[in-house]
Amino acid sequence: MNTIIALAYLLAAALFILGLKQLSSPKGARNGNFTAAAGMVIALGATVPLLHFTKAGLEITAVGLVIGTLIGTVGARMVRMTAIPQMVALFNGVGGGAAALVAVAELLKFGVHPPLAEVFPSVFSIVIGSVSFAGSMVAFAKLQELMTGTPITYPGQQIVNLLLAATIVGFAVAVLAVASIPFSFIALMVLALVLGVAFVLPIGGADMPVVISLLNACTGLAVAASGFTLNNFALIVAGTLVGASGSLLTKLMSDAMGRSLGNVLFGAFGQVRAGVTAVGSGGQARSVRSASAEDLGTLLAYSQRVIIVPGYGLAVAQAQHAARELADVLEKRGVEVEYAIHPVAGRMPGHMNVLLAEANVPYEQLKEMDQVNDDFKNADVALIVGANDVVNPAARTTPGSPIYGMPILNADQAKNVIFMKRSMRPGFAGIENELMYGPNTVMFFGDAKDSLTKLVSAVKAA
Amino acid sequence: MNTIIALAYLLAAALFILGLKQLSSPKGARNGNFTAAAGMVIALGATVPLLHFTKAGLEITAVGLVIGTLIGTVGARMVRMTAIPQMVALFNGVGGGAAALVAVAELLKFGVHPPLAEVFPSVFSIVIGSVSFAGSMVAFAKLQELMTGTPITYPGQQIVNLLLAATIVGFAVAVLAVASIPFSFIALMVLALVLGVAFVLPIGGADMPVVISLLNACTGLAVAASGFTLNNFALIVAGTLVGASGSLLTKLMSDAMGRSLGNVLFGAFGQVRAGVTAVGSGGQARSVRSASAEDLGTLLAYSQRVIIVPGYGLAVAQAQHAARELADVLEKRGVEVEYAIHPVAGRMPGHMNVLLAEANVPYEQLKEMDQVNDDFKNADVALIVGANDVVNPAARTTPGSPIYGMPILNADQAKNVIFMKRSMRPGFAGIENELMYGPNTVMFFGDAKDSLTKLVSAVKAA
Amino acid sequence: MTNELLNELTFFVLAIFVGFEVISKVPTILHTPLMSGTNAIHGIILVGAILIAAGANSPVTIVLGLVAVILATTNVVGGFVVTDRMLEMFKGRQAAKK
Amino acid sequence: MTNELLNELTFFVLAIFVGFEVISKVPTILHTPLMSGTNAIHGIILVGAILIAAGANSPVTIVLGLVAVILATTNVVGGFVVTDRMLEMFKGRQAAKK
Ligand SMILES: NC(=O)c1ccc[n+]([C@@H]2O[C@H](COP(=O)([O-])OP(=O)(O)OC[C@H]3O[C@@H](n4cnc5c(N)ncnc54)[C@H](OP(=O)(O)O)[C@@H]3O)[C@@H](O)[C@H]2O)c1
Ligand SMILES: NC(=O)c1ccc[n+]([C@@H]2O[C@H](COP(=O)([O-])OP(=O)(O)OC[C@H]3O[C@@H](n4cnc5c(N)ncnc54)[C@H](OP(=O)(O)O)[C@@H]3O)[C@@H](O)[C@H]2O)c1
Repeated sequence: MNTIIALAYLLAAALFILGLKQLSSPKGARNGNFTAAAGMVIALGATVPLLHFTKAGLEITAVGLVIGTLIGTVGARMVRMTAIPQMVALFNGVGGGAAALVAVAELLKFGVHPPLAEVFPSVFSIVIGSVSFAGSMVAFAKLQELMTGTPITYPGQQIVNLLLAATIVGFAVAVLAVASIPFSFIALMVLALVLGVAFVLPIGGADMPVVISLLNACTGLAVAASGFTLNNFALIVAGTLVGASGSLLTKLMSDAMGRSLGNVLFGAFGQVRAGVTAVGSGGQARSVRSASAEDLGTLLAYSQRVIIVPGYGLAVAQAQHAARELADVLEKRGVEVEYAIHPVAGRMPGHMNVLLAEANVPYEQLKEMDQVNDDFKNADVALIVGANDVVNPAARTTPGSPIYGMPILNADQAKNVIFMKRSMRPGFAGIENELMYGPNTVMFFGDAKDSLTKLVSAVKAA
Repeated sequence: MNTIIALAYLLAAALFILGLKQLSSPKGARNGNFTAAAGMVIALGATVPLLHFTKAGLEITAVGLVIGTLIGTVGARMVRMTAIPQMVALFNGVGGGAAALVAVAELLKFGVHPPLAEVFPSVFSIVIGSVSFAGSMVAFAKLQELMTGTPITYPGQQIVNLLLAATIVGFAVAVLAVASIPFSFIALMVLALVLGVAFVLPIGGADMPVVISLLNACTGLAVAASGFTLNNFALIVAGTLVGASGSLLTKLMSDAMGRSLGNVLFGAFGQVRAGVTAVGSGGQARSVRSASAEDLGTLLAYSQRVIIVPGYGLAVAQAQHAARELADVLEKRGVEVEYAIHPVAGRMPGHMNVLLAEANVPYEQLKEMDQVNDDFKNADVALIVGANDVVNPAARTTPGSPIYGMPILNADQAKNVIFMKRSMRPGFAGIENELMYGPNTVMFFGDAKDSLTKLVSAVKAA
Repeated sequence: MTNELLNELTFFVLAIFVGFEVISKVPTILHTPLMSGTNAIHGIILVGAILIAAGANSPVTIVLGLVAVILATTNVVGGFVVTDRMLEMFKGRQAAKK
Repeated sequence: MTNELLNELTFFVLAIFVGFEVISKVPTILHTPLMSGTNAIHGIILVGAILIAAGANSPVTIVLGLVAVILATTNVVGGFVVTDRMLEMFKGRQAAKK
C-alpha cells in the first residue's frame, strides 16, 4: 500500500512538473493546466488510504470540500476578465491561510516540547502562510478598489515594519528554543498577519501583480514547509516547485516592467511623490489639439496602415470589443490594422493579450514591442487607446524621469497620433506625457469604449 | 557521519547541476566545468569514510588512481584540437567499462541468488556499460582512422544485430529469473561487447559525434544503475543527469544536422550507397574553371567584403591559422572579412567555432548561418575552404537529393566564389556539388593550408 | 539528522532546480496564466488539510480542519478553473491563427 | 518495494527532469563541450570503483577493482581536462571580444 501511495505521489509530482513546463509555452499552456490538475487529483486520491476518519472528521472534510468547491467554481467562473488579478490574489491568499492552519493544527498535536525538526518548518509555515494570506487580502482589496490603490505611507513606516519583522523573528526563535507555551504560535500567527498587511500597504495598486507573484511563491514555500512537518512528499515537492518557479516568475515580471524587485516592493513612496510633483508643476499651460469623431473617422478610413496601441484605459473601459469592431470596419475598407502590445501595458504582464484575445482579435495582428517598433514610422496613424506611460517619449529623452530607460512603443514616429483618453491626467507613473503636445498628435477625449464606438460610426460614414 | 556524507553528496549533486547549467551558456561554460569538477572532488572526498580498505584494496586503489590520472592528463593534454572527438569517445568508453566492471564485482558478492532489486540494475549496467565501452572504442578507431570511416555493411546485417540484441535480452532475463550460474554475467558482458561493436560498425565516421553522444548518455544510465546496486545517491543522481541531458543533447545534435536520430543510427547504408552511385553516374564530363594564386590574390585584395566559409577540410588540413593570417592581411588592406559558420560544418557541431577560436579569430567575425545568409549577395567573394555539403545548392534546388531541405549557406549568391579543395571529390554526403560548376565559381585545388598560404603571399604582392 | 529528513531535504533541493529550470523560458504573455497555474498547484496543501481534518476530535481541531479544508479547496478549484478561463482565450487565438 | 528503493526511484525521476531542463537552451556551438563535460560527470563511477577496489580480497576482485579504478579515473581526469582545453578557446574568444 505504501509503495502504491509513494508511486502515486511521484506520478503526481511528475505531472506537476510537466504541467508547469507546458504552461510556459503558448502551444501547450491549456493542456499544462489540465496536466497539473490531473496531478492534483492523483495526489488527493493517493492520500485517501492515509486517512483515519473520526466521525466529526469525515463530516468537516466533506462539508469543507463542498463549500470550497462552490466558492472556487463560482468565484472563478463569475469573475470578469479584468478582475482576474484580484481573483488570483484571493486564491493565493486562501492557500497561504490553509498552510498556516495546517501547521498550527499539526503543532498542537505535540504537547509542550515538540521536536525541533517539527517545530522549525511549522513555525516557518505559520509565519509565511499568514503573511501571504494577509498580504494577498490587501492586494485583493486594492485591486478590487475596496481601498485606495495608491501607496499608503506614513513617516517612519519602514522602521515600524522592520521592528514588526524583528519581533516575529525573535518570537519565532523563542518558540523554537523554548516552545513551552502551546498557544504561542497563535500569537505568532497574529503578528504575521499584521506584518502581511503592513508589507503590502505601502505598495501601489499597479504593482500588485508582482506582489501577488511574490506572495504566491511564499505560499509555495509555506506549503513545502508543512510538507516537512507532515513528512508528506507531495506537499514538499509541489510546494517547492511553486516556491522556486514563483520566485523566478516574480523576477521575470519585475524585469518586464523594467524595474528591480526591490524598487517595486520598497520604492513606491519616493517615486510616486516625485511624479505627482512633476505633474503639479509642469504642463497645462500649453494647449493641445483635439478633433471631432468625424474628422478622425475620415483620417482612419483613408489610411493605409493603422497601429492600435491598447493600454490600461482600454481594460478599464472594457473597450476591447469596440477596438476589435473598429479594426474590422477598417479592414473591410482595406486598411491594414495591427495592435502594438507593450509587455507591461495594462496592470499585469500579458493583460492586453488576454483582453484582446477575449475579443477574438486574430493572433497575427498582435505584435510584440520589438516586432512592431520599426513599423511605426511607416504607419499613417497610431491610435492610442487608454495607454499612456508605454508611449511616453520621456523614457527615451528625459534622463531623470522615473521611467527613463524603460523601453517604450515608438508611437510618436507615426505620421499621425490619435490619443484617446478621458482627460489630460497622467498615467500610472504619474508623469506628464510630451506626446500629448506633439505636432502630429490629436487628442480625442472620452471613455475609451464610447470614443471607439463613435469612431466606428464615423468610419462607416466616411 | 552519515548525515555529513549525505549532505556532501547532495552538495556534489547540486554542483553537477549548476555545472551543467553553466556549461550550456557561452559565458559560464568554462566555470561550469570547474563547478562540476568541484562536485566530483566533494563526492570522492565524501566517499572516503565509507571505505574499509583491505591491504590489497589500498594498493590497487592508489595504483589505479595514479595510472588513471596519468593516462587522463597526458591523453587530454597531448591531443590535437581536431582529434578531440575521438578523445571524448575514449573517455566515454572507459567510463562505460568501469560501470560494467563495478556491477560485475558487486554481483559477485551475492552468491547464487542475489535479490532481484540488486540483479536488475546490475545486469542493466553490465549490458549498457559494455555496449558503451565497445561502441566507443569502434568510434574512436573510426575517427582516429585506425579503421575505415565508411560504414561497414553486409547483407542481413540488421537481422544479425537484432538477433544479437534479442539473445542478450533473453540471456539477461534468464540471469534475472534463475541467476544460478555466478559467471553468467561474464558471458552477458562478452555478448554486450560484441553488440557494441556490431552496433557502431555500420555507422559512417562522420556520424560518430552523434553516436558518441548517445553512448555518453548510455554510460550515464549505466552509472545510475550501478548507483541503484550500490545504493549510492551520488551515482544515481549524477548518472541520471548525464543520461537525461545526454539523450536530449543527442537529439539536439542530430537536429542540428537536419536528420533524425534513427536516420543517423540505422540509415547509413542506403544513403551512402545512393550517394556513391550518384557520383559515379553524374559529373566529371563538364569542365570547371580554376585560377592561379596570383589572380585570386588580386581579386581578394581589391574586394570590399569577403566571407570565408570554413569546412571539414580546413579542420583536416589544420588550416585555421593560415585562414586567420589571410584575413589579417586582407583587413590591413581595408577588406571587410567575416566567417560564415554553418552549424554542422566539420564533423561535430561547434567544430569550426572551436578551431577558429584556437586561431584567435575575433568573436565578432564569426557569423552564424542565420546572421550571415543575407549578406552573401553583398559579398564580393565567398571563399570556401574545405567545405562542401554546407554550401551545396542542391539542398535548396534538388528534391530527392539526400541533403534536400537541409539549411545551407548561400555562398552561391556571392559575386565570386573561390572553392578551395584538393579534388573534385564530393564531401561527406557523397553527392555532387553544382556550385563547383557555377558561372561565378573558380576552383583552387590543393591542400587547404598550402593554398591559403599561397593566397597570403599573393595578396601581399597584389 | 534522520534519514527521512535527509531524503526530504534532497527532494527539496532537486525540486528547487526543477522549479527554476522548467519555467525559465516562459514568454511575457504567459506570465499571468503561469502565476495562476502555480497558484493552483500550491493548493496541494489540501492534502495536508484533509489529513488534519480527517482526524479532528476536539473543537479546536474541528474548526481548524474545517477552515483549512475550505480554504485549500477554494485554492485548488478556483485556481485551476480561473487558469483555464484565461487560457481558453489563448486557445481561441490559436484557432483564429489557423 | 523498500523505502530505500522508492527514495532512489524518486531521486532518479527528479534528476531526469533536471537533466532535461537544465541544458535545454544550449546553443549549437556548445554541443561538443557540453558532451565532453557530461562525459566527465559520469566519471562519478569512480566512487563506485573505489568502493569495490577498497574491499578487494580475492584475485578476481583485485583485478576487477584495479581495472575499474584505472578506467574510471581516466574518465574523470581526462574528461575534465579535455573539456577545459576546449573551453579555453571560448574564453580566448570572449577576451578578444572585449
Ligand atoms: N502590465 C504590468 O505588468 C504592469 C504592472 C504594474 C504596473 N504597470 C504600469 O502600468 C503602466 C501601464 O501603462 P499603460 O500605458 O497601459 O497605462 P497608464 O500609463 O496607466 O495609462 C492609462 C491611461 O488610460 C486612461 N484611461 C483610464 N481609464 C480610461 C477610460 N475609461 N477610457 C479611456 N481612457 C482611460 C488614463 O487617462 P485618463 O485618466 O485621462 O483617462 C491613463 O492615462 C506602466 O506605467 C506600467 O509600468 C504595469
Ligand atoms: N558538424 C557536425 O556535427 C557533423 C557531424 C557529422 C557529419 N557532418 C556532416 O559533415 C558535412 C560537413 O560539411 P562540410 O562542408 O564541412 O564538409 P564536407 O562536405 O565533408 O566537405 C569537406 C571538403 O573538404 C575537402 N577537403 C578534405 N581535406 C582537405 C584538405 N586537406 N585541404 C582542402 N580541402 C580538403 C574535401 O574535398 P577534397 O577531398 O576534394 O579535398 C571535401 O569535399 C555535412 O554533410 C554534415 O552533415 C557534420
